[in-house]
Order: sequence, then structure tokens, then C-alpha cells
Amino acid sequence: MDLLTLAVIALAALLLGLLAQRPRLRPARPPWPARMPYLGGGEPATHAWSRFHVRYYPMTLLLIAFEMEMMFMYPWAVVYVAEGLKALAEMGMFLGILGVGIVYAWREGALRWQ
Amino acid sequence: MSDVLLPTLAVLGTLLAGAALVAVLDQAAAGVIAGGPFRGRLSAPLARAALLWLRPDATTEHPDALLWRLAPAAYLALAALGLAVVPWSAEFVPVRLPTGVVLWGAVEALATVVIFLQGWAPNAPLPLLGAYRHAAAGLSYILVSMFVLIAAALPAESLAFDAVVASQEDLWNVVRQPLGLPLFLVVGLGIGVWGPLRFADAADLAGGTTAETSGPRRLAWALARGAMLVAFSAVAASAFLGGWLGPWLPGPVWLLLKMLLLLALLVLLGRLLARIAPGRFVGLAWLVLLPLSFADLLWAGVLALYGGTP
Amino acid sequence: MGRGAGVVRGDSVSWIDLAFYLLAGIAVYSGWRVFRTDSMVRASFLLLLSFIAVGAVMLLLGAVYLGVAMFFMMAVEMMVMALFMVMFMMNPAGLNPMNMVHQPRLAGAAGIIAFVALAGVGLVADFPERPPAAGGDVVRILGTELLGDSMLVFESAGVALLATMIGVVVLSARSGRFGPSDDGSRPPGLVPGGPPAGDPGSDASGGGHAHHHHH
Amino acid sequence: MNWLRALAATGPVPVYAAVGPGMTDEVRRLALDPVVELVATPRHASVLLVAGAVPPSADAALRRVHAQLPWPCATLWYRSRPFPELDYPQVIEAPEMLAGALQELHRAVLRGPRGREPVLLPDVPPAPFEGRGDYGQGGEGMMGGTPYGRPMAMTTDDLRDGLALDKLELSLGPFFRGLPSGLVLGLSLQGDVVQRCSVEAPPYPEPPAPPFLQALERPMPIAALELARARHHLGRLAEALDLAGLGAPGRRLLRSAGGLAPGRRLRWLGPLVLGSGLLGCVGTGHGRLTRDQAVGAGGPAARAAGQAMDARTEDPGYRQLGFEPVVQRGGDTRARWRQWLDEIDQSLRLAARAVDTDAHTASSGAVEGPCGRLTRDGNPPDLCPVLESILPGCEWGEALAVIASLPLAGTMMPFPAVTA
Repeated sequence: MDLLTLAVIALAALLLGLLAQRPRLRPARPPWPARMPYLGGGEPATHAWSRFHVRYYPMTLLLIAFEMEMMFMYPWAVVYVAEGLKALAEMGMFLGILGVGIVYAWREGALRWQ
Repeated sequence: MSDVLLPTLAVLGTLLAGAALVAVLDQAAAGVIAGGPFRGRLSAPLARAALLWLRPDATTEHPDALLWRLAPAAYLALAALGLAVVPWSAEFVPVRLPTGVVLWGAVEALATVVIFLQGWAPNAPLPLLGAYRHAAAGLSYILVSMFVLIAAALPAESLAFDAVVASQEDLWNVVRQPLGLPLFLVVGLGIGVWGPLRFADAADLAGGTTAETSGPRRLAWALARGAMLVAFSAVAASAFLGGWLGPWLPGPVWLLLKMLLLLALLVLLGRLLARIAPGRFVGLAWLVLLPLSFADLLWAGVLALYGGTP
Repeated sequence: MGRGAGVVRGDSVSWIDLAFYLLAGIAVYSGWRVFRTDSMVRASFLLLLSFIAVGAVMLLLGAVYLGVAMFFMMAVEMMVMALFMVMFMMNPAGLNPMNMVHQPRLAGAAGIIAFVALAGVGLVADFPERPPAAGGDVVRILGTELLGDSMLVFESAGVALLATMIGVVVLSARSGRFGPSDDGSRPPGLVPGGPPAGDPGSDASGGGHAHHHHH
Repeated sequence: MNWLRALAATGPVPVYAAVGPGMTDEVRRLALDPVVELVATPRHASVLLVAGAVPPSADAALRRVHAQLPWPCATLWYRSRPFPELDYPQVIEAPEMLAGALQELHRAVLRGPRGREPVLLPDVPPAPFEGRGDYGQGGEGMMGGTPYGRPMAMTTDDLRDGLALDKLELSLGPFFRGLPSGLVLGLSLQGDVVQRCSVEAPPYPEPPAPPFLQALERPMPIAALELARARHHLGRLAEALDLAGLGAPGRRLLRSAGGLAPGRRLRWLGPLVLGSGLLGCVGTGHGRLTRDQAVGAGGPAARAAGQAMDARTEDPGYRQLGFEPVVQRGGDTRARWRQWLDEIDQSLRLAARAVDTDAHTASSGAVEGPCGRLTRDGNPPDLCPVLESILPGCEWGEALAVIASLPLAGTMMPFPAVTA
């Protein structure tokens, strides 16, 4: 029942978000000059969609590795108090490993705008 | 039927009313800071909403119309998902999900996606830059959020928000884990595209992802942003301020009061702090906030084992 | 499918069946659309939609942690994948229609074989009968497992991921501790010992290479 | 008008201002008016305000912006020449009528337009495409052609990490809110980093505040000069705050700039601006001027780079007040913002002392204007070419912050030194 409620809430909000955009009120396509991307009177030479030079790509790869490990942490948190010292040691090791990764990335400048 | 309908109405009603309240609070904060005769009145946000409802939509030369339409709606739906798992009292929890804390993490991750899409869809330079900026921030603050929320879940021995609230019966997490709430507020600024982390809709991009939107579409986006802040404040109140716990007043009132406090704080921070450079934020998040959240988790872990609950 | 455990405590099972077929349909349909769209962004997030539908099916099956974790993981991963796809693929938004499918026959055959094999395992294999205690907390069971028998796996995964992180930094970041990491490097020639093969960052080789790298 | 329209009409009017020459101060005043909200993009506006005589070179840009307001909308021409194609343009001259006229137009737009204001540009795509190319969308192959009216971006070498990815070529301005009005930049971006910058049109020159001009003619009360200087710096800082998303504190600065009086100090200014983390918008060293550039710039920009160049040191009136120029080290964007803050404080203190002693300027050959040395015939140097060398390598936000810290607008002297 809870899952049904969750689904209903999400779908109702989605619908609300769509209705707030008044989808029935779409006028005829405005003329071309009205649809030019805004640049304060300036013009783009090309489409904006392009091979965009993401400046933080090493960070995103770092995150992927990190996050996979993080996913183990949630079940761990639930049994932490029950398991006691073993869990604490486990966490220390986990944070240590991640810490080494971050320190290394920082030393190599991987977290800067490339 | 009513056990589906009532939670749905409660969540959506709170989001709508809360988003309006955020706009009013923001207006008030701006008026106080800017000084002089009160800019508009407190009804100005309402008038602005009416105007946006009436104004026509703008569009660009060759947008991804489907994604553009879906992004604000999905953002609002994510806010609703987040708020749905927050308990209002011991009895009334819209959705009792044993993994509510993880679901909130998923909401944060998916919010990054929809904010990116909102900027990608118009196929215009300024929204596109906003989208990529936000992705950098969103992928940086998410780890901080995971750590501080796991720290909040440690004493509860559960990932459900009702258990997290119940574990703060004696002492709220904001005292027990002093680093948690400040770090989590950074996440709130990010997920609501607010204040110093307003990368996607930045002023230097002429509104960024909203630079090409007008009318109802812009209204939907503003509504979703406000709703996301409301959902965030509910989660933060439950994880760190004891949620619905409190003397004298009924649980839902306490929750709303605490949400109001957090919203006021977020609005004030948003009006007083300058937007940081995105590259600097990435460095800050990984090299300062993340180690601080490590410390928060370690502290919470040691406390949970040896703090000794009376 | 109606034997939901955990959160699914409804007495009626009909909406669960319905939801299962609906979500399964969404998962398959959006998975198929991934290969039919021209836009890298749409492809990435259609795949995300497919994963979300699978995660929701997991929730229906009572896997409350794995289902939600699926949303979480895939959201981050598809976001990163979209960043890289747009960064390195020609015509990333599909402004000119193109065929996203390479080697369709081989891929189709491999897909059919994999499907038949997995479905066969699912139908024929004799799974051990170890149902979790009714109303049991699956997250807790998972946690106990991670700190018990599976601890070695967990820790090895940690070390492997550290290696991944270091590898990622080494391979992707040009900035290094002592300045640009490719300082003084010389691109290999097209023939052994030949002259450097043009600009190291040239369009075709740079793009294609890094893209494969990511997968 | 139904209740919804009536409600909508009670809010501030969203106005997009296309700011022409010499209109910066007027528009800043308008920003303080509670019935008007100046928005950053025409998409958010219902009224376009064209302030000042936009030169013919910016005519095409103005037409583009005009077309970008979602219809229905209206245009108000304030001290400017309307497009000749318009049948009944709304023109006003009197500044005190500005806000009222904007509000009236907004109400008219809400009531329902009386007729369509024509889009003054031809309704054709930027490049013809329909029915051309492999699929009839104008494209050829993977990257070729002009799909849907524009070509796709192509790769180029990168300044930083050497990944040769697509560059976005665009021109920005002359009415972009984050740039001084009139400035048109040709930018090449890779990601959000500026690869190349060319100044396609310089900003419109701004007239110096009247006290500075009068000081070139006759001795002037130092208090008046210093208040005008503080007012100028406050306006520029407000622009920087606005760029950083701090519109409300920015308006506070503008408001206090309007109410400056000798003896008043703005003690909250430093904590507000520095406490907001404005300096965190840019890294240290961004927008640093070389020594020669700093000397050439003069004024606060030079003093922010450690060059104690100040025409006030030559003035006996100032010397009596014990004037010493304040300087920063660094010469980067942060230093220039700090310099403005320090000079505001210094100016207010000087003004207080000058009123007590009724101090006047003594020499009138050269006056230290808000952006540097002013003489009767010498325009302060044009800093625009500097942009082409210091912007490449900056991230978008940093580039705009650098621009917001430089005195780029030339000085418009009311008495032309050279007669044709």
C-alpha cells in the first residue's frame, strides 16, 4: 500500500507540474527571430548542442568509483550499533581508503577545472 | 482509498503552500536587505505567479520540446517523493519506506539530472552553460549529503525517517552531530538551485536555464524549485532537528515550525551570500566539505558506540 | 509476482501485478528506444528510465534497498555517462539523423542468446529455498552479511575501487603534481618508430578513444 | 480585466532595458523604483525599455532583442528614436514619467494588445535548410550542413587540457546585462572557458558626474567631488553584486548612493560586501593587469595594482586634508573590488573633513575622476583591448566578474576637444 501511495504522489506531482505549464495554451510557432537564443542582442554562430568541454571530468569519474563504495555504507549503517567495534573498524578502513583516493586526486590536481 | 488520498493531498498541499511561502519569504528578505520602501508588497510573488500564468511561453529555434516540458514536472515530482517519506507524527507518515534516507539520496541524484535537462533542452548557449555548471555542483555535493545522512541514521539503526526522528527523542542530531546540519544546508542550497549554489539559474547567465523560458513554463520551474526547498527543509528537520518531536504542540505543527525555520535560514543565506565560482565549489566540496563529513560520520559512529545513551 | 514481501502488505495483489507488467513494459520499451533515438542525452536518460522501471520492479518484489539504490546509482551514473557521451560523440544531439546501432546482427544474436540463457536459468534452475523471515528487515540482513561472510569481498571491493580512482586520475587528468602530465611526451607513430601521428588531441582519434575508454 | 489579470497587474512590471549611451545612471535609478523590476532577459519581460539614443551600429541588435520579447508585449522609447516601421511608438522624454509609463504599458499588455507590434526582422531561419540535405533537415552526413538553420560547432584546440572539443562561437551584447551597455564581445568558448575574446564594439561612453566636469572649470567643494566618487564606486560594486546573484544587496548600495551626504559613513558596506563572499566569485590572480596596463588604465585600477597614481596628490586642497592615495597589491579583480570599497570609505571620510574645513579644489587642469585622471581634452585610455588578452582562460562567470571590475566605458566629454 505504501508503494502505491508513493507512486500516486509522484505521478500526481508530475501531472501537476505538467498542468502548471498550461500545455493546451501553445500558440502557433513564433517567427524565427523570436526564437533565436538570447545573447543580449548578440548571435550564436552555431547550435549550442555540441561536444561540450566538461571541465570537471576527472571528478565525475572519481565520483563513480566513490559512489559504488558508498552504496555498501547504507546497510552498514543499519547494523552499525549491533556490530559495534567491528563496524567501527570497518568504517575506519573504508574512510581511509577513500581518503587516500581523494588526497591523491588533490595532489594530482584532478579536482581543478581542467 | 483515503489512506492513499490523504497522504497525496497532504504532500502536494504542503509543497504548493510551501513554495508560495518561500517566494513570500524571499520577497521579504530582499525587501529588508535592499531597504527603502517595500518593493512591491508581500503579495508581489502572487502577482508574479498570476502574470507568469497569463504570459505566453517562449521557445527556441530547435529545442528538445519533450525534455523541456518534462524537466520542471519531474523536478516537482522529485520534491514530492522527498517529502512523502518524511513522518508528520508517530502515526501519520505519508509513505513508510524502510529506506527513506536512501530514497532522498536518489532524489538528490535525479534532481541533478532534471536540472541538467532543463538547461540542455532549449539548445541555447546560456542555459547550456548553466546546466553543465549545475552538474558539476550536483555531482560534488551528493557525497557530502550521503555521509551526513548516514551519520544521522547510525543512532537510529534504520534508514527510515520515522526511526531517525525517534532516535532523537533525547537529544536532537543538530546538537549530537554538530557538523551535520551546516553541511546538509549546503546540499539544500544546491538541490534548490539557491543562493551561493545557484549555478543553473545564475545571474551572470541572464537566468541560465530559465533564460529562454517565459510564462507558465517558468512558473512551473519556479514552483518546483520552491517545492524542492520545502521538501529539503522537511528532510533536514527530520534528520537533524527532531522532526515532529516537541512538547505541547502536536507533531505536524512542530515539523512545520522547524521547516519554516530552515526555509527562513535558506532564504536569508540565499540573499546574503554571493554565488561562488563553480570550479571553486568543486574544490571546496571535495577537499573541505567531504573531509568534514567524514569527521561528522566518525564522530557520530564513536558517539553511537561509546556515547552511552542514558 | 504477487508474493511481495517487506513493504508490500496489501491484501489485494491485483495492482501489484498490474504495476509489474506496466513497469516491465516501460523498462523494455525505453531500453529499446535507447537505440532508436539520435540524441546522446535522450539515449542516456532513456536508459536511466529503463533502470528506474527495473528498480521499481525490485521494490515490488520487496527488495526495498536494492530498488532504491538502483535509482540512486543509475541517476549518478547515467548523468556522468551523458556528460561523456556528449563530450566525445560526433553530432551529440542527433541534429543530423544517424544510426546508433553498430554491428546489429552480432549484437542481436548476442542479445538473444543472453536473454535465452538468463531466462532459462531463471525458469529451470533450482534456487535454494531460504525465504527471509516474514516482516524481516532486508536492509539489516544485508548489513549483517556485509560485516560477516562477505566482509572480504567488501574490503577487496574497496581496494579495487581505490585502484580505480587512482587509475581514473592518472588516465584522465592532464594536470599533474609537477605540471601538465603530458609534458615532453611524444605521440606514437602510425608505424613502429615512425613520426608522431599528428596532433594528439585531434578530433577522430581523441574522441573515439576516450569514448571507448569510458565503457 | 478579470481578477487574475487584475492580480497580475498589481505586481512590479517586468522590464527589459536596452541601455543606450549615457543612460546607465537613469536605469540604475529605475532599478530602485518599487513598481519596476528590471529583468535579465527579454523572455522574462512584458515591456522593452529602450533608453537613450541607441547608435545605428546597434540597430540590428536592438531589433533582435525586440523580437525576443514574447508577444504580447510593448516597447517604450525613452529619449530614443523609435524604429521607423512602428506606427504608434510610445515615446517619452521626461524621466519622472518613466515608471508610470512603463506601468501603463504593462497594464495595456495585460488587458490585451490592440494590435500586433510587428517583428521587425524577416521571418526566415538563420540559414535556409528546409528540404535540403540527406533527411530534409538541412544537414549532411554526421556534422555537415545547416540542420534546422544553423551549422554545428566544430572542434578546435584547447587552451587548458589539450582536449580538442567543440568551440561555441557567439557574440554577446550590446544589451547583455552583465556587460557595460554597448560592449559587444566576440567569444569562443570551450566548455565554460573563454578561448578567444574580441571586442567587436566598445561600450558606450559615459559622461563623468557633473562635479568632476565643473572641477575642470573652477574650484569645487571637495565634499561634492568625493561624494560623486563614492556614488560611482557604489554603482559599480552594485553591478558586481548583481552579477553574483546579490540583487538585493546591490539595490541597497544603489539606494545609499542616492542618499550620500557629508558626514555619513557606510559602516555596513564592508561587512556586507566582503561577508557575502563576493570575492569568492573569482580566484586570485584573475583579470590581473600587467604593470603597463595598470599604469595605462590609471585611476582605481592602477591603484589596485599598487601604482599610487592620483591627480588628487597634486591638488593643494587635497593636500591640506592630508590626502594619501590608498593602494592594493595584486592588481586583479579582487584587488579592484577591494580598492573601490576602500576608496568609498576614504571618500566619505574626506567629504566629512572637507565639509568641516570647507575645502575646495585648487588646481583645475586635471581632476581625478572616478575612473582616472580627467583633463579638458584627454579621454582616459580605452581599456577594451586589454580584454582580449586577459579574458582567455577565464571561466564564464570569472570573465564577467573581470569585466565588472574594470573601467571599460570611455568618458563622454560634453565639450568636444577636437572640432571637425
